[in-house]
Amino acid sequence: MKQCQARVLDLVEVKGGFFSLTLYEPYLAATARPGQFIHLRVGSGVAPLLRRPFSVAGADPAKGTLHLLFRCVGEGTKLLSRSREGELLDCLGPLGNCFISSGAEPAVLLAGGGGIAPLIFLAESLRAAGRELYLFYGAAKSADLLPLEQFLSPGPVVKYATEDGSAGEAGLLTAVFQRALAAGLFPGELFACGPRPFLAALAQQNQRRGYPLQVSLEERMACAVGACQGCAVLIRRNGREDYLRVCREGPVFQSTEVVW
Amino acid sequence: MKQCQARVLDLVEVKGGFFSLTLYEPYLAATARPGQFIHLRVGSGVAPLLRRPFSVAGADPAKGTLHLLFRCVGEGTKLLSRSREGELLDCLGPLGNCFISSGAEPAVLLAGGGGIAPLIFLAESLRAAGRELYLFYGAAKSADLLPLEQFLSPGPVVKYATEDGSAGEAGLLTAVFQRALAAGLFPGELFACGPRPFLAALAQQNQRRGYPLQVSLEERMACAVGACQGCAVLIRRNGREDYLRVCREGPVFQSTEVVW
Amino acid sequence: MPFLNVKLGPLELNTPLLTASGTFGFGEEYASLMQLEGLGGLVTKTLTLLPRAGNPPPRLVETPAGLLNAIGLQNPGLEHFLAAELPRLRQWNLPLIVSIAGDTPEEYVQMAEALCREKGIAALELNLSCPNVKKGGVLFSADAALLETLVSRVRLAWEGPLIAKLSPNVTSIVEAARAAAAGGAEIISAINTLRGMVIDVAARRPLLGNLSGGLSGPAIRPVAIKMVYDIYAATGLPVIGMGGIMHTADALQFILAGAAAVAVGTANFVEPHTIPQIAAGLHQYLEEAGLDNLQELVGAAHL
Amino acid sequence: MPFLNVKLGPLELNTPLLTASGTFGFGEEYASLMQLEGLGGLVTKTLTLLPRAGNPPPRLVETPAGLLNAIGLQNPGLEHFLAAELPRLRQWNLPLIVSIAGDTPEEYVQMAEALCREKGIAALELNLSCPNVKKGGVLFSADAALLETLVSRVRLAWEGPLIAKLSPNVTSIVEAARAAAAGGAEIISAINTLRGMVIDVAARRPLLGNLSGGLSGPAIRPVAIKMVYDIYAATGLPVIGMGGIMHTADALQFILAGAAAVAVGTANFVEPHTIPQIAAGLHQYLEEAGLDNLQELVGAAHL
Ligand SMILES: Cc1cc2nc3c(=O)[nH]c(=O)nc-3n(C[C@H](O)[C@H](O)[C@H](O)COP(=O)(O)OP(=O)(O)OC[C@H]3O[C@@H](n4cnc5c(N)ncnc54)[C@H](O)[C@@H]3O)c2cc1C
Ligand SMILES: Cc1cc2nc3c(=O)[nH]c(=O)nc-3n(C[C@H](O)[C@H](O)[C@H](O)COP(=O)(O)OP(=O)(O)OC[C@H]3O[C@@H](n4cnc5c(N)ncnc54)[C@H](O)[C@@H]3O)c2cc1C
Ligand SMILES: Cc1cc2nc3c(=O)[nH]c(=O)nc-3n(C[C@H](O)[C@H](O)[C@H](O)COP(=O)(O)O)c2cc1C
Ligand SMILES: Cc1cc2nc3c(=O)[nH]c(=O)nc-3n(C[C@H](O)[C@H](O)[C@H](O)COP(=O)(O)O)c2cc1C
Ligand code: FES
Ligand code: FES
Repeated sequence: MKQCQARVLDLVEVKGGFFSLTLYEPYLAATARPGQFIHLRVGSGVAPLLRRPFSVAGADPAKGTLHLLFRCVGEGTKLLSRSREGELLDCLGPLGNCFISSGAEPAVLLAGGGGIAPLIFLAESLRAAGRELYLFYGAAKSADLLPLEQFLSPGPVVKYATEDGSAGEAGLLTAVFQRALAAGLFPGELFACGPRPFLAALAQQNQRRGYPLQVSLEERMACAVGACQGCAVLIRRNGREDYLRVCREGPVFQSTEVVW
Repeated sequence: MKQCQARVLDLVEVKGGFFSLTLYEPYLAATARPGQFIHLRVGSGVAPLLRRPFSVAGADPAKGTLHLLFRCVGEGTKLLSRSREGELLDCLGPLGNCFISSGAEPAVLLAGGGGIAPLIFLAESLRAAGRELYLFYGAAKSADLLPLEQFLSPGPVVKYATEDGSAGEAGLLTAVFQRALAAGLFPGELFACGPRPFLAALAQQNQRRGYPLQVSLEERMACAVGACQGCAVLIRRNGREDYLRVCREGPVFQSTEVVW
Repeated sequence: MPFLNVKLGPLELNTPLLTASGTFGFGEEYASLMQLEGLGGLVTKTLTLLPRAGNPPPRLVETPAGLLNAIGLQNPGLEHFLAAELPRLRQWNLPLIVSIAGDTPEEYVQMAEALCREKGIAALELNLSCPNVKKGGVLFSADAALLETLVSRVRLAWEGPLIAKLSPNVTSIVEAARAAAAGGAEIISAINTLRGMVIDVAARRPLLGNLSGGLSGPAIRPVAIKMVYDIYAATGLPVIGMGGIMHTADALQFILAGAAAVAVGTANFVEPHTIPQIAAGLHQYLEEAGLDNLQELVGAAHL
Repeated sequence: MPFLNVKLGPLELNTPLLTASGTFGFGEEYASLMQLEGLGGLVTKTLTLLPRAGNPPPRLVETPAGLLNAIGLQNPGLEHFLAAELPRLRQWNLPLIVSIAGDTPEEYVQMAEALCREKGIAALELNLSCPNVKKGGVLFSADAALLETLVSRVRLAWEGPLIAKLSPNVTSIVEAARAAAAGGAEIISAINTLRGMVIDVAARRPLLGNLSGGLSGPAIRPVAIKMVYDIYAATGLPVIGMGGIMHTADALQFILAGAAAVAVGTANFVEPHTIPQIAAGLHQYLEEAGLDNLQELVGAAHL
């Protein structure tokens, strides 16, 4: 983990409100693992005051580049969406732990809404390792889905789902996934990221079947390095419940150890 | 006085840290008088929180344009200096009273540093009325002086002064002006704008000679429309001292009524 | 179209959006910029018995997301108000709330008596953030017994709705609210400004002419919301909430915390149309939420 | 090269820049990002006698120019600190200030006794922003008599420099400072966070898991400066000033107001190098001002 100045190489609005940001920072590009994130300084004033955390959506150690995907939801992301090419962004990273694959096939990735970013990085890295991959990607409506073909190399089977049926299969992502399981999909391991209710539902459903499921959690962060205890989530380990830090012990946890 | 949306037509850095801003806003252009100011919203967030006041440095009712000159000194002016062409700036104006000329010749204008903006507007308007004009313009050093030929039509006699002698006559503007008086200048009336110590010294010097002297004062402002009483200056009128509002009863006062 | 009208004990307002005392003068300045009829009510600059010259400049300085002011209650005094301002204020068809302050309880009472004789005043607001000169400079808001006595004496002199505006610079604003209610105030205004100071590093002395001042604006909003929440939880009294309201969501935070009405102060300086904009925003929120009236939301965050 | 060393009663520091309790953990996390030796001293996260689990999430929310937190004193407890953290902390060549809190005076005393037996602790800081559970939840900082008794009992148990860290949520922080001094504290830390709350408008309930929290950051700086100014003026005690320090000029405001040292909290999260940057800034300021040492500036705004 280091404090770095990452250069903005490219910033494009992929879709209304969704941005793709490519940064040049060789250290981060070389060291970031799928599931990890960086803590970015947006602006230089007192509002927004805190840094903002973003998952690494891709890294190319050869080129020294790092890829982020973010959605404009407030002041911080608005400012970030106005960065200019060549500008330096102050960031801390790579932060947190990462997804760890057991190698069991096929790997099934489940992304709810904004949770797609780290799973794109994971998908690329598993694909590069020659793994068989399924990626389920759901959102409320078609406008909230990113066109994955822009970020993913061909290979993984991608299934889209929207709650209102405006794209892909209609229904909650959990339901769409259930149907796939019922239709004969046998996951070797599961990786999920997205809103907490989605992850909780997934964990609940999975309890019976018991596939190994790793979930990436989010919490509001201040320091993002483990110093402030601000990003606590309740985790059951070794028979006791403790507040662990999403920024240090996480963001990736076993679904069975999270106290939902 | 109205709340208007002024369009940025042109923004150039005249000199290190000094900006010239041309706005399109026909109502302001038609109604603003020399000495008046506008209250500009910079940014849309909570920091900077308050609007920022700027003197009108020129107005062209025919074209519907308004001219401002400002110096980058903090967050607000930094943001303003990054405005883009075509952007709309929210402003209140025109605000305050204005310089009133008695017609006595020649009119002598004295600008200390940033105080030049309203005097440029005044000079242009007196010149258009065919008045004989002297403009004394002083600053600490050459780098703090604007090239007036860019903003003033030919006509007025311009005298530059710098404290360190790096441009124009060496010395404080008050001293340079004293020398001009000693050398035979007989002002009909005086108009001054600049830092308070400069205005106070000028008023003090002028006490003996008693030329009519109008000074434009600055105070930190919140509302700029007279509602908050925040911009008070102590003024002696009709035998009593009262705190009057720079934004309403001012910014222009008779030097003799200011309690320096 | 959902309703924005609210009832604060004996005070009924068509919309819950008031101007905060001292930030809207006597309305005249803003009258040329906006329709004053769009306001839920106008709270005047605080008046004192005699005119006050106010503090030496500078009186203002911007702070991070805040404004520090030390106006020093500059005002033309009660007599001038009654003669020159009140008749004009009456012409706008607008609930008028008159804010008063004194150095002693007697001054409050004297003013309340004079105002009680006037028509067209919807409510009286006691600015209790001043120190009592007779009691060695103790803040009226800081001493429960003093506060209760003061309010009860004003209560005898004033027949209409009575609002106690409390200072946040106390250990327990709930205790102050209870004392004000015990004294006979039906409504609590919270909060006035937080005490603050800025040092001019170049000059190496306090920046304000008065050395210190009162902090307002978004910076203090979380403090204000907590106090409104606490007063509502502990007393159930109708509260006029204020402190850093800039947008609809901010006003909703106060209402959900327990404010039956809110006041906008510093934001007027930034955007004179803040109040009408929030009124429109509240309408929209209620419609989208399928609610008939705002009253249902008051204190809803306590459930 | 001007000197930044300062003397706070019995406590001497090479530079006046400390970490604020709870914002730097036990130093470990930031050790990989910066040279801890650049700090004037490290103040630990507040410890309690027994481990604390802390508050349910969310524990943080950004506010205008501020941060609202409700960590709930999550910490591993004194025993674990002595066994696992203290030995590591001792290795850095750095003044170590241990912050402690308790639900009762007895807990403070017990911890002070245990810490007094340890080497390598430069000072003890009493976090007095907690409510006393035995006395019905009264804030230690809010009751002068309670505060004085507590401090005087700790004083008997702890031989080194003793710092009382006061809560700003009181009517008079000066009174609290006087009580702490009467009890035997040589140094005052001011201020801890202001009580605050944010309502989640969508959910219509308080956003933090703990409902309310403590406000820090630039938003509260003017409040903190005023309190430091007042404590210095009234008591002359050495003060560690804090609240919203982000840059050199902010630190200078506190020093001019009377702080002999300052602490940086929230800013560490924004820029981990805040303290070394301010140290460099202070050097530059002193050089440009032609001053030999910082001590000359302490309280200079009072002249
Ligand atoms: C480990 C981690 C990785 C993340 N990765 C990504 C990513 O790859 N792409 C992406 O678009 N976003 C990501 N996020 C979320 C991102 O950090 C927030 O969207 C961003 O901080 C919002 O900043 P803002 O100033 O624009 O919005 P704000 O004004 O701060 O907030 C806008 C809205 O988002 C909510 N919000 C903000 N931060 C959080 C949070 N941490 N948890 C829950 N709600 C929050 C606010 O309550 C508010 O409703 C990640 C968050 C974490 C903790
Ligand atoms: C009536 C009036 C007319 C003005 N006309 C012009 C103009 O034509 N051109 C121009 O460049 N500036 C003008 N100013 C000054 C201008 O308003 C300030 O420079 C601006 O507000 C600074 O904003 P900022 O956010 O960049 O700096 P800030 O960060 O707010 O302040 C930067 C520095 O300037 C000081 N400062 C800010 N405002 C004032 C003030 N009102 N009085 C004294 N000191 C202050 C601050 O203390 C600080 O040291 C005028 C001011 C007034 C009151
Ligand atoms: C410039 C200014 C003047 C004020 N004058 C008064 C006053 O005369 N009487 C009063 O009760 N409150 C006064 N206040 C406090 C406000 O009414 C309000 O309580 C406080 O500013 C918090 O609200 P805000 O953050 O929306 O401004 C004043 C505030 C400001 C900013
Ligand atoms: C996340 C966080 C945790 C804190 N924890 C403690 C604590 O454990 N003990 C304490 O005395 N103060 C604690 N504080 C208060 C700080 O030490 C400091 O007094 C306050 O934040 C003001 O300084 P700042 O504005 O620089 O952050 C905490 C502050 C924050 C932001
Ligand atoms: S954000 Fe500070 S510990 Fe995780
Ligand atoms: S700035 Fe408000 S009265 Fe002048």
